[in-house]
Amino acid sequence: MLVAGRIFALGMLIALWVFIIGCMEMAKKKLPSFRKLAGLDALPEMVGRAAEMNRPVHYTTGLGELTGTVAPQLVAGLAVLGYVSELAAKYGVKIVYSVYQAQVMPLATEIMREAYIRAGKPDAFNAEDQIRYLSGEQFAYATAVQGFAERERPAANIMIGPFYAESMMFSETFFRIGSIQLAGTARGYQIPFFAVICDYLLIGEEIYAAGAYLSKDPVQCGSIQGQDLGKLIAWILMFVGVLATVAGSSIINDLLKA
Amino acid sequence: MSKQGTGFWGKLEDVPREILYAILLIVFIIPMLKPVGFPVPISDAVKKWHATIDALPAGSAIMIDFGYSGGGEPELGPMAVAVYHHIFRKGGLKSITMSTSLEGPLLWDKVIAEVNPAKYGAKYGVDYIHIGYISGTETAMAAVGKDLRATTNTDYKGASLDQYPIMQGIKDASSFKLLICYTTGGDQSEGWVRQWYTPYKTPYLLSVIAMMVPTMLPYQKAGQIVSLTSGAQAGEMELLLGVPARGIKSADVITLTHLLVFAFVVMGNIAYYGRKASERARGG
Amino acid sequence: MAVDLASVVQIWLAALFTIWIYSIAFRDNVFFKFAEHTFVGAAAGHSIVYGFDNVRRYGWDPLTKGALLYVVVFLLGVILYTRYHKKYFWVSRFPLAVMVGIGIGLSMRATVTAEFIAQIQSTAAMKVLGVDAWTGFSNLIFIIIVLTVVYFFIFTLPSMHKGNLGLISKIARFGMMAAFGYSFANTVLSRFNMIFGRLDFLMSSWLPLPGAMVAMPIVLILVAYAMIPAQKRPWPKPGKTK
Amino acid sequence: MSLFVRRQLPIVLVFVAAVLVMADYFLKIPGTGPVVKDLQNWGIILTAFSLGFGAVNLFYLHTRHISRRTPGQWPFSTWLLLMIVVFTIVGVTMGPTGPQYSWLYNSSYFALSATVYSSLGFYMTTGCYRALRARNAEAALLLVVGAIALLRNAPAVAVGVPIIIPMEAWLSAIPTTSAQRGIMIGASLGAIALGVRTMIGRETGFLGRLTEAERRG
Repeated sequence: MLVAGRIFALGMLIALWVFIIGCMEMAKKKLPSFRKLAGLDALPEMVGRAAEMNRPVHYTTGLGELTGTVAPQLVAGLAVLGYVSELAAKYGVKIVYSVYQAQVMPLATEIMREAYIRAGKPDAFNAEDQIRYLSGEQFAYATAVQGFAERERPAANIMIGPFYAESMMFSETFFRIGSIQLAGTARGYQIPFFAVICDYLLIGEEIYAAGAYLSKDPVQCGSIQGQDLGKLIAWILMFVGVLATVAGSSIINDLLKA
Repeated sequence: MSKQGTGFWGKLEDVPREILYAILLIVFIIPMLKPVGFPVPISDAVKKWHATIDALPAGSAIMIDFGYSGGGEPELGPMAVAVYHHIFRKGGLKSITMSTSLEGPLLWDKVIAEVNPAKYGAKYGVDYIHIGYISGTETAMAAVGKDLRATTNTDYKGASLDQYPIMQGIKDASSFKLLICYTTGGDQSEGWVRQWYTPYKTPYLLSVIAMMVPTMLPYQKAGQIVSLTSGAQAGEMELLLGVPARGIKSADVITLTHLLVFAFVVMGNIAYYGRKASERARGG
Repeated sequence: MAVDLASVVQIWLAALFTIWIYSIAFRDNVFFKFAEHTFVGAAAGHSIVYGFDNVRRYGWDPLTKGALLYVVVFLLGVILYTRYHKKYFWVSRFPLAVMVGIGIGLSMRATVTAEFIAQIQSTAAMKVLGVDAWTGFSNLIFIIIVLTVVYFFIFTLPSMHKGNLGLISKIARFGMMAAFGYSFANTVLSRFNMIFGRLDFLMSSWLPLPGAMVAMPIVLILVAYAMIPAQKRPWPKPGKTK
Repeated sequence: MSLFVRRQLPIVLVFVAAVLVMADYFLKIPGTGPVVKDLQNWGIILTAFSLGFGAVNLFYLHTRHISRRTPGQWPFSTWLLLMIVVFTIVGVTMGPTGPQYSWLYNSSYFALSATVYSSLGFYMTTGCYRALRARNAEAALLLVVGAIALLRNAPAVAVGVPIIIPMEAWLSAIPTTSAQRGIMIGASLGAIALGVRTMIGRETGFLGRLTEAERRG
């Protein structure tokens, strides 16, 4: 009944399902702890700098929809938005969130309002001024963000989410006006631009970890823990496989081909 | 974050972008007006691609995906043209094309007009055909791989496939000896590995825009792609085949503009370190 | 050069759109906005045209030839559009669920092989000994980078990154930075090829046409004028066009 | 309609479709082959139907601009909707590969789509000049690798300084491929996890708007 050559793959897939679902269940009881994320550690300094300079902080989450395949990146971006808003409220800095997806507006308002409440400054939040829906079209949104950058010269710019071609336009513009920048995306083609231009970087999957860690959502945290187990298995298989190859054995190779 | 500086180094670091753009445009235009004819080396990936098609036995069917959008045309158009020259010149091959990109059919028309298959005695429906845009990307690949004729019964103009001799004996992925994809999208370039190479082990040649090459490299290393080229290498393919066209025309421009960018990087760094040194000298 | 009128108009339109789009690299302006809205509208229209073509060829044709089961697909396809209805938006979830389910099934069954097992296998089979010294060394570097990068992305076991183990993530970051530098250079190549394509079109298709050489400076001046902020230019005043 | 039909049934459908497609690949069960074949062809037709979503969204957004006469926007909105209509009418009535549609495509959409992304080349140039700096060891490595690849991509330089060819080949085959592979292994697990969460109803993005009761349920 099993198809030869696909047995190991099926077994691995089932194992991964078990890890992921199992960890999600476990996370409901106790959240896993996370390693340090260098990019996140830079945020207080960035917001502090904005306070010193008395200039705003700009935040945006790129394109994509909450219903598409990049939704998890958007969700991660929104989780970090909550944390940055709280920092901004504490430091008394204005944070402006540029929105591409109209559907995100109510969710973002809720997230930012809660952040201001946590910081003890609910009155300082002004949704209309701070959450700006720009456009649902890529380049209109991109030019609007650039226009904002030129006019208001924010001290810090934070971009976390699914970014496409606008990544280069944003990072170059904010760099030019002297903003300190943190960027993160799991869209592989765009990471290099962020790596070249931005001061701090969340690389690929790091944004999911950042989002899960900050939101404390058991589904997200558990899912990441389950994936980590998968990575551990990959690591061990490669490590043992390399040693086996050195020793002249193809045991791992044969296993993987099963 | 840029540090707006003053003084000579600071100014050099802060050259207005309009000036940088203007220099770039000039460097683009000069070699277009006065072609230099710089030499072009032919890389191993292009040779391997060429050899793979050369080694196909007569009568082999090739599945070709026109999976790129208009943005990739300057790179992938010339590549597709050169490869068609090769296929038609070799003769005896059946190239069946589909599109996983919405713009594919219209871009294919452009390419065919440029190749002029009649020059090689190749006929539509006998030596080559386009079976149309099929939506769903990976779903389309999987469906065509499983049973092509259950997915579509018409070519891209809506004419019945039954009338074309090229379609005789074409059933599913196993009917094809080679898979070629030109694309600007990761869904396509990776999708064919997942939906065709993985289940059917069809040898796979891939040409993408240069910026996508790095993300596709691991597949090539693992043997899932026979040869991975970028559309920017179209000029090399043209040279190898002796059909110089649009690809080779860009070689001069690409050489000079790349040298310019290299100079920009060097200058930018000199200005950066110059400013740092002068700041240190002034204030410590 | 003998070209028919339709082609001439086509080349002129394409040339104007090209220049207008490029103007965004300098400043936002009304011509760019016009070209951009044309682009968005055309893209949406193009999707409808090919969506319609596909529905007709892969759905309607078999249905009219007697495959009656396709009635169900047509119904499902139509109810996809209930997502815009205030009350019955949830009905669209059923066809969407079918699409999502197929997508997940296709992706998962192949991803585990193509992007997980095959990559592990290819790494594990690399030879460090028994090959020439340079290849062995290169392969060793390769293996180290793969292992450290995978390690870098393990998040929930913080003890794996404490103390001296932090070095592993450092190596990973160096490996990735090298890859990003390489990608960046390739992107420059792609973008420049695209610019070349458009400039080549302007210079070899548009400029040879009668009148184009005269029109070009006029077009450029108009675009430059449109970049001046509305308050600062003598005409038109803000509120009229912008 | 009950919460089950609205919220749970779609997830059940996702689960069943996904399991069928996977079973067809991993197991030899008589009967699944033809079912999955039909399912995939249905998927193609449904995707084709969904290609109109973009236009409907634009229609909603821009009719609002037009009816409110949003300053500086509504004339463009009108033009945008007109473009959708013109493309649709020409393409549907005269055929998507006919000479009329082909003319329309080449004079507008093709020129625009080819130009839009190439305009990023300008940003990249200034980015190279201003930002590609050897600020620290990591950035220096990025810069050196990038510079070598840049030079190799200039065909004449590679001919003049042939040493650059093996250098670039090594950078591509060793550090770039290996780092990308590491990222790929991680990302593949991310894709699988996303699939699992969707199949068991923990990732409900595709359901679209959720009512208050559904969010709790």
